[in-house]
Amino acid sequence: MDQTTETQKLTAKDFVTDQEVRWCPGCGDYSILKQVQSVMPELGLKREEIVFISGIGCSSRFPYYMETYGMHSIHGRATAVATGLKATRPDLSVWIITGDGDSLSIGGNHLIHLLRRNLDVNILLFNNEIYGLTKGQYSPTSRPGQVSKSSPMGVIDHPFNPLALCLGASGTFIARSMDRDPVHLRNILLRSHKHKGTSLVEIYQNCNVFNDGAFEIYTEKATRKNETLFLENAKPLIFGDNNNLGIRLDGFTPRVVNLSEVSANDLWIHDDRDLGKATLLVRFFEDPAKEGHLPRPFGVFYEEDRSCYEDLMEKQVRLAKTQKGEGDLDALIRGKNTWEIN
Amino acid sequence: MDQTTETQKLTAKDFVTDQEVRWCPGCGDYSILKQVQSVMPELGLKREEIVFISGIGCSSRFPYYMETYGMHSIHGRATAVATGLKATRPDLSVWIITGDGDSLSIGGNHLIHLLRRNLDVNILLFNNEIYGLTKGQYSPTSRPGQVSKSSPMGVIDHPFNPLALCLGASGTFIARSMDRDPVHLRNILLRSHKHKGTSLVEIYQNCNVFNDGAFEIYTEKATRKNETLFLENAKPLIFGDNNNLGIRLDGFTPRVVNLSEVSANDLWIHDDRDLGKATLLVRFFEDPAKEGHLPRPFGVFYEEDRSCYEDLMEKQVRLAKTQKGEGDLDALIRGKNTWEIN
Amino acid sequence: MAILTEEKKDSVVILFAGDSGDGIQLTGTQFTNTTALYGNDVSTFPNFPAEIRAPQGTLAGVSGFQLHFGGVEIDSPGDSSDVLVVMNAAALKASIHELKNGGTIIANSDGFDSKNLRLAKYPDGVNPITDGSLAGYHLITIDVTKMTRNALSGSGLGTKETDRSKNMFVLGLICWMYNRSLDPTIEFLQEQFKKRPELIEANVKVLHAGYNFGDTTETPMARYEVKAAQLPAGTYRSITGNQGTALGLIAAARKSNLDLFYATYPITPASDILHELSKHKNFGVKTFQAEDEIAAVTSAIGASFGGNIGVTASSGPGIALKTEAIGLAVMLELPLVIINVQRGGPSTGLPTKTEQADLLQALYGRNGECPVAVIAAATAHDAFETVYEACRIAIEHMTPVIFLSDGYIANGAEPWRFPTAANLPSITPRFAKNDLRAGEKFMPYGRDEKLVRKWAIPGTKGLEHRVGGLEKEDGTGNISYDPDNHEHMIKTRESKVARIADFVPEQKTDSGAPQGKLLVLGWGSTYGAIRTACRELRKEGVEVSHAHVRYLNPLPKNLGALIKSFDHVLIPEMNNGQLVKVLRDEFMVDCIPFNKIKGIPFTATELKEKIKSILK
Amino acid sequence: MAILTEEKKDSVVILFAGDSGDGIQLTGTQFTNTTALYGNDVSTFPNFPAEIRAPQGTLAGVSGFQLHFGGVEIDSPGDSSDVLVVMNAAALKASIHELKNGGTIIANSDGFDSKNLRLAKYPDGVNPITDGSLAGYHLITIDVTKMTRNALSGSGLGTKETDRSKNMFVLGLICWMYNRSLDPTIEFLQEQFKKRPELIEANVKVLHAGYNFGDTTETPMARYEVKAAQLPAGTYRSITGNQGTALGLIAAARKSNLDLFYATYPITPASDILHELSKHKNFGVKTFQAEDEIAAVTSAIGASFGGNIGVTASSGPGIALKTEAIGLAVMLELPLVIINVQRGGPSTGLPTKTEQADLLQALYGRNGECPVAVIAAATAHDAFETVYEACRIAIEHMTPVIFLSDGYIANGAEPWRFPTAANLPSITPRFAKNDLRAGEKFMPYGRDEKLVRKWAIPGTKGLEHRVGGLEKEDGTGNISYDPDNHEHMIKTRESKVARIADFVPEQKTDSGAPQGKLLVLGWGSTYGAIRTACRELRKEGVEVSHAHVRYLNPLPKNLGALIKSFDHVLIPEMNNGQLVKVLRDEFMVDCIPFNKIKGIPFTATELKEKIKSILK
Ligand SMILES: Cc1ncc(C[n+]2csc(CCOP(=O)(O)OP(=O)(O)O)c2C)c(N)n1
Ligand SMILES: Cc1ncc(C[n+]2csc(CCOP(=O)(O)OP(=O)(O)O)c2C)c(N)n1
Ligand code: SF4
Ligand code: SF4
Ligand SMILES: [Mg+2]
Ligand SMILES: [Mg+2]
Repeated sequence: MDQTTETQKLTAKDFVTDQEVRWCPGCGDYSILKQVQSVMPELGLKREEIVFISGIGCSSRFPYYMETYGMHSIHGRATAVATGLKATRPDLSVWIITGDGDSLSIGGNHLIHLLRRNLDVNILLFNNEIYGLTKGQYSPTSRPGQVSKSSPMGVIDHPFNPLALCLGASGTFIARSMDRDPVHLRNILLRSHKHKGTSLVEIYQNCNVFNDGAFEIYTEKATRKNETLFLENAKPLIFGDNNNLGIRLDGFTPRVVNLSEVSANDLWIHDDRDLGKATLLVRFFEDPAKEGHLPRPFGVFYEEDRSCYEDLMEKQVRLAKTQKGEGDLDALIRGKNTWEIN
Repeated sequence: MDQTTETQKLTAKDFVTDQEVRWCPGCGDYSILKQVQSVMPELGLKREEIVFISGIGCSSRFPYYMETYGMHSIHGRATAVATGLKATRPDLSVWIITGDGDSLSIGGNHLIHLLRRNLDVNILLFNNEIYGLTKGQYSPTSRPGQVSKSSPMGVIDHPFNPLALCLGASGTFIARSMDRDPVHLRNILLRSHKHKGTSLVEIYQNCNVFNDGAFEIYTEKATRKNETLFLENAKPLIFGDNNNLGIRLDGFTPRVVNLSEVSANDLWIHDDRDLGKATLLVRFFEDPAKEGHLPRPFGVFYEEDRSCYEDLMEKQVRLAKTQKGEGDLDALIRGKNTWEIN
Repeated sequence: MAILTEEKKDSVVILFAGDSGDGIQLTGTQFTNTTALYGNDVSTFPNFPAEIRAPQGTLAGVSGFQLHFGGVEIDSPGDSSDVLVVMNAAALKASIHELKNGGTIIANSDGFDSKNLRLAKYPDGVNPITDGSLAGYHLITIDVTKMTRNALSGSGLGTKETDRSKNMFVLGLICWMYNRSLDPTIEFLQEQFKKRPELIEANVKVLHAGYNFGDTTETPMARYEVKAAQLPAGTYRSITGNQGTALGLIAAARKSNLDLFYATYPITPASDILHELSKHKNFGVKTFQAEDEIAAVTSAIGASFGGNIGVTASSGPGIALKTEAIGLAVMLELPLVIINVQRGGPSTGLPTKTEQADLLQALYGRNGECPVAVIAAATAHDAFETVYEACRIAIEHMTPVIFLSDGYIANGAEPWRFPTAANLPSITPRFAKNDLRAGEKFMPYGRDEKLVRKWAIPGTKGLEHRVGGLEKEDGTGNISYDPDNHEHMIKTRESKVARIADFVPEQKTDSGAPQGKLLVLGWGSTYGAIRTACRELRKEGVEVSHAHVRYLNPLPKNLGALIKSFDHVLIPEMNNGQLVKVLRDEFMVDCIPFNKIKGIPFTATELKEKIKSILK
Repeated sequence: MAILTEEKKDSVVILFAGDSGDGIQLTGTQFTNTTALYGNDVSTFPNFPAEIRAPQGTLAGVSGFQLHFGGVEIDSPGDSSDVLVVMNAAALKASIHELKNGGTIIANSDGFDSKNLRLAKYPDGVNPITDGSLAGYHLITIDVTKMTRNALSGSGLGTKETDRSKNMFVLGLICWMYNRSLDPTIEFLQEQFKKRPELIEANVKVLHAGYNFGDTTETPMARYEVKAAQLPAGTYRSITGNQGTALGLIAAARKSNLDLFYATYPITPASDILHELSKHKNFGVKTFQAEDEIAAVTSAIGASFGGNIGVTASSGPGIALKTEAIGLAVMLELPLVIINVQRGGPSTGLPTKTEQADLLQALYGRNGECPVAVIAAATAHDAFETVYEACRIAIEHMTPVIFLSDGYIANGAEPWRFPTAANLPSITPRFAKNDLRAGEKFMPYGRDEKLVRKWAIPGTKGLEHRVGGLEKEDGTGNISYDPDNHEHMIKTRESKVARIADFVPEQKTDSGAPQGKLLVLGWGSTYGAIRTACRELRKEGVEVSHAHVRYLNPLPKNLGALIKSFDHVLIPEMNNGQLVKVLRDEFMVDCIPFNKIKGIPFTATELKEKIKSILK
């Protein structure tokens, strides 16, 4: 570990560890790692103030590759470990690295409770719609009918809509990005860091060994423009090969409209502070095979300011101290009723 | 256990067991038990076809009082036990009894996974916003600031919005009722039984010992009309002392309007098949103390037809049998490559 | 007045029994404090129904509080009671077998109406307090309800509230019987009902009414004199095991200059520790009610990683859920205290009853070779010292420590000659500092002579490192699949825990000679009963010794020698024989198991008989 | 051709090593099947890297497959290898120490270019296959890549696909060396690439190229003759432990006329059982991939309540999460099979390595007195019989049964003289029927002489009843807080499991005399190594016996007697000494532990030395 003095500004290199990265060649995790390492210096934090906590999975190997404090915990529990750390060390910048199995299958309960408690941490959910580390079983985000080691006849579980679930759990920052779009990913990472509260960033990540091409249509030239919708505040929802398509709300139902027929002013204007819009927006989740389906949104769906658990906790401690005075151990031990024997 | 011959129609009495009911006098659980027992005969089922499965909690004592098959399992796992039972015994009518701690705290993960898999079972979630059996700690539905045995300075956890969570988890039947409205409760129970898929019924239940009056404003004469909104399909959202108030959507935001100013035709018309509406409707969850807050809806928020896990499972078994023929054990044991030694 | 006698007694056992609604626990606790304040040694055994409030008047609803107090040393709540106070028929039926022949029954006649008799399942027409069936006892029937209502007539209180103070009448009467002052109770009432003066007044009135009833009644009643005990001089308070545990944790945090993070999920009988701790946030205590036991233990691990003392507590079923994460803590080599307030098992079992059946789970209940330190409290006040010691070991040896208590210790009260903060042993965390020479790498798993690694917490510049649950190379802490390193690490983690034995006291005998015919070796809450049995037997001239094991892993270095210096070793346990397995394996000594698995403690009598049967 | 010699050999050990991408596992498996089909006895030990695909060419990425085959009885994959096939420098470096002095190395020279040498961390300029450092071995270097490409030039395949068939060249060459037919492999390829005939053609071409290379090359090469083994006559197949486990479950379901519900959450090394079972839905098998291990075990309990045979599987960390629910199953007294395919621990430990360190967890790792039956498989094919037996016990004794396997058994392959369905022992569930007389109440916890209750499943009219985790009254099953009933039920559940011993075979010695100087007592996957060591020692005239315990709870009734009829008992375990604890406690016999905790199996050599050291 080289002793960079924090006076000279840190660079991505300073966040690289001496451990060799052990993902399959071509794995989407590499590019995410690269973006995270390149964003770190921009946070204006010292390395020792940063902690990466993961569960178990290919993605959860991540902390070993970050020259910060880190814990590779147990499967599904990174969110809970991080809760204990952040509740007691609000001074630290805590990053949770988790996979779709780690966070949505075994770790589902801790995820939704972290979201409601809203501790100020960042969750990077690597969604590859498969269990990578255990060699290719389906996950709670795998598609119906998907053939995997554990579903030779196709998946019969209805998949989670991760962002709908997280918003339903009262998350205060809900976003989506992807491994193949470094610029977008870096921007989202920066915003998630800026958000005071639990930031949930779902990152589409390609597992080229067990689920190759799961997100192709969102990343490949041929299809991406028609299939993806990039969200920008105060901007209308416009997408398509030459930005020729838009989204309009008809009653309670969003519909794709052609800008040749509808003026941009009548379109849905994105506002990531509008819970109503967000609740509908996370439902843009249809099977791309479906006729007239909605495009898949990327960006920040929703952001809300809500007090953080660790702050309220500290507040009660401070309040207790002002009300009762700093605890006196002898007084506590002796209690209210005592008697002498002599 | 008396041997009622199923020829003569069953009555509520036939569902009463020889065990004395052991809830505190005045507990809301009594009335729920009564309604469930009185609804059972109307399901046209034999007693032996019905199974009640619960976790742990005051509410989870329920199965001991139902003259059907039953299991009082372990804390938080009733949903998972029921999944295994229903997946292998689709012929049974399975009812899950759970509390707000049992289902939303320790049992949160199994609940959301059951909802997405959509097995055809009924979940009765007794929400008293407290841990009753363990004598009064706050629960994931307790109100911010609520003082309880474990929160002497007030709860700092942001509570779940249970129905928003369940809808976010892709539930196919989302409803709310209360212990103090027997007629409404019976109707909702009947509808939840009719629904093919996982039915989630949140029941506001008064714990008169540790959280008395939590739902008073929805049950007491003085306030209920202005604070509750009873949902009926194809009907406008109207409520208020003399049905003088309604709900209208302005942009993406629902607002309370006065019928003297707005015609009923411009009001939000309830449609429990409209996911867009349901996503907004479950957000009618504001603190009643808040100025101009929305009323609390009761009834069926959402219903969707989606294939059930157990049916898809059976289908794959049948398909496998037609494709490969009924399994031949000897052929399986011998496998593809064998050799003789003599 | 009509005082029957004015007997002197060394000690008395009173059993208060009534409906959960009758305020029995409060009555018992108040008289306990009163007589403790007077200078008696006391031991109590509260015994509640499993239901929150089982239907009034039913047997399932009976709540009991047994109090043993005296002028001599008291180590257990007593085997059977001298006085039985029953508020209704169910209480009598449920408790009469606990009363000594010739004992006194104080019965609230109002609780014996036809309804109550039916609920108590007495045959039609049978009423024990009128049909002479209690002839063998000294029966005193009083219509407590009527008395109470009379006392409060015109107080303007409704009957509901009036009747709620029935228990004060009983308390007043008992205070009269034993000549105890009403003042402690009056102070308590003033504190309790600060905001409702009318209730203070009412309760005090009834309290006096009860006392005066003793003075004025025509009913012949015995009045007893129970002298103050010759306890060691000092200042005392009364404490329960769960209180002791909570205070011990706060004290350990203070003395180690660490912040306490207490993460738990409510469960009987551990929840009261959470309730107590959450009242003391002014000590910087952070209590976290997690969504489940797994989040509780893992968040505690997160807090420990951050430099706090992470503590998690539960009872058997919840501990089972923590076992995977405890394994992680073993790999991380971080301090962690896991509290198990044991209850009747298996599975949900008997949640409100006591048992010692989680010892093997504590020792062996994890995957892989996964050693943790295990220590157990013997009494309510010992819970303070023992959990303090658990924290010391966790912090100074960087290891998870399982602290075992049980429902009996948790809820029972006893006098405690409490220590001063200054006199508590010191606890010294060893935080890693960045004293690396240029180019030198930090060794997160470098060890000292105790085999203990340093605690390098986030925020420390230059010590950035990663830890995790995969096997790691010693020193660097890097992931390692090297076969020899794995075996080395397994042995290292084992020795690290084994060496704790060098830093804890050797096993002493609690009473009796250090060698001889029979050693009664106990652990946990059997302490009081064993101590009483041995003391009484030695009085009878029987030669028997008692040793009580606090350190269950590692075992005290001299334990084997101690055991081998007796012809026989008897091991009473409230389980099916667990410590006995450990010792037979460890020392190849054929210890004699003596087991009671009934959800209730041993009585001294049971133990004395067993001991005699071995020695004759 | 340039045949060096035409040696005869009893048995040969080949170690294939290469990059995870090199198809090593497939090459090994194919040659195993080929030579097994030829009639050899075989034993294999696949050894993968922990990473999915560690970076190509690195030491971490080396994948190994060791095969021991011969004309004599083969019980283990062999201590060290005669032939080492290495596809690159890392493979050589990682495996050379496994090769016997004078052994043969077949090296793919193309895998020793500067890049590969650097990745394998050889010092700059050092190339082991050219610098003579391997003089002590018979080194054969072949540019397999070039050969393969030549063979496929003009096949129209891209280099990527071309290079993928490199392993076929090696396989062909090995087949030549041992005179084995290529047909089994060709059939396999035809099946494998049904949909891509061009790949069939290509691979077969390369396979032949490898074989012909042996015939034609000028390089001096030894060719060996390894006769078919004198195995008992019959029909054989090759099977791995996980396959055996899957088949055993299906067979048990069939023979008991129950439907199999297999609920699990993926985890190495247990996942392959799920993969295998999910292919056999036409047997009515329902596989359920749950959201976590807790849902897996509890859903299996739900299925058992419904009248299916509920089975759940995991490895150590996942088993830890199931321990609370196993307690529920103990209370419910329902059939349940819990499979633990053990791996290196503690915590996440060494997921891809083998270990036997979860025995104490299986026996004691639950809260309260919570007895379950525990049995362990000894070999791959024994996994079939043992898991079948686990199901029989679970169903006929209405109890949870823990079945222990491990990573070595799970992935290792061996020949199996498989049984016919007809010859499998019967399994008879006892379902409760409604034969109640009018007014008679159904007794859900009524018991037979085995203390087993009947299985009353939903849908059965008139038997409606409730079960749960609270203590229950015997017979009625109603909740009971009665102290005596609790103790009675604890003892009853204990005896119920203990009585299983009356329905299982007594412990026999696997080899050697039933009494004497030394008994080597093993359990689980140490079987092969112990058997080999004892056989060889007896050949050398050393008097030693071997017994292998399948039934770990309850222990066979005669085990104590057997142990006591030897002067010494040696207990080799791939843990820190667990069975030894159990036996010392149970029989007060000072058994000698012999432990290896390296994530790899014992070698026969290690065992022989230890045994000799005891006997001399
Ligand atoms: C308690 C426990 N159960 C199961 C496992 C096995 N396991 C490790 S990672 C994993 C899932 C990996 O999938 P995901 O979380 O999506 O991460 P990915 O590998 O796809 O990045 C599983 C099932 C484990 N390590 N621990
Ligand atoms: C594993 C486990 N953890 C904790 C408990 C203790 N416990 C029993 S019920 C309960 C919560 C009860 O609250 P809720 O589910 O809302 O039911 P209620 O009593 O309010 O009806 C808890 C924490 C337990 N029995 N098992
Ligand atoms: S298995 Fe998939 S997710 Fe895992 S490292 Fe390989 S490519 Fe990446
Ligand atoms: S504690 Fe509350 S919920 Fe439980 S039985 Fe009593 S009143 Fe009902
Ligand atoms: Mg994944
Ligand atoms: Mg509740």
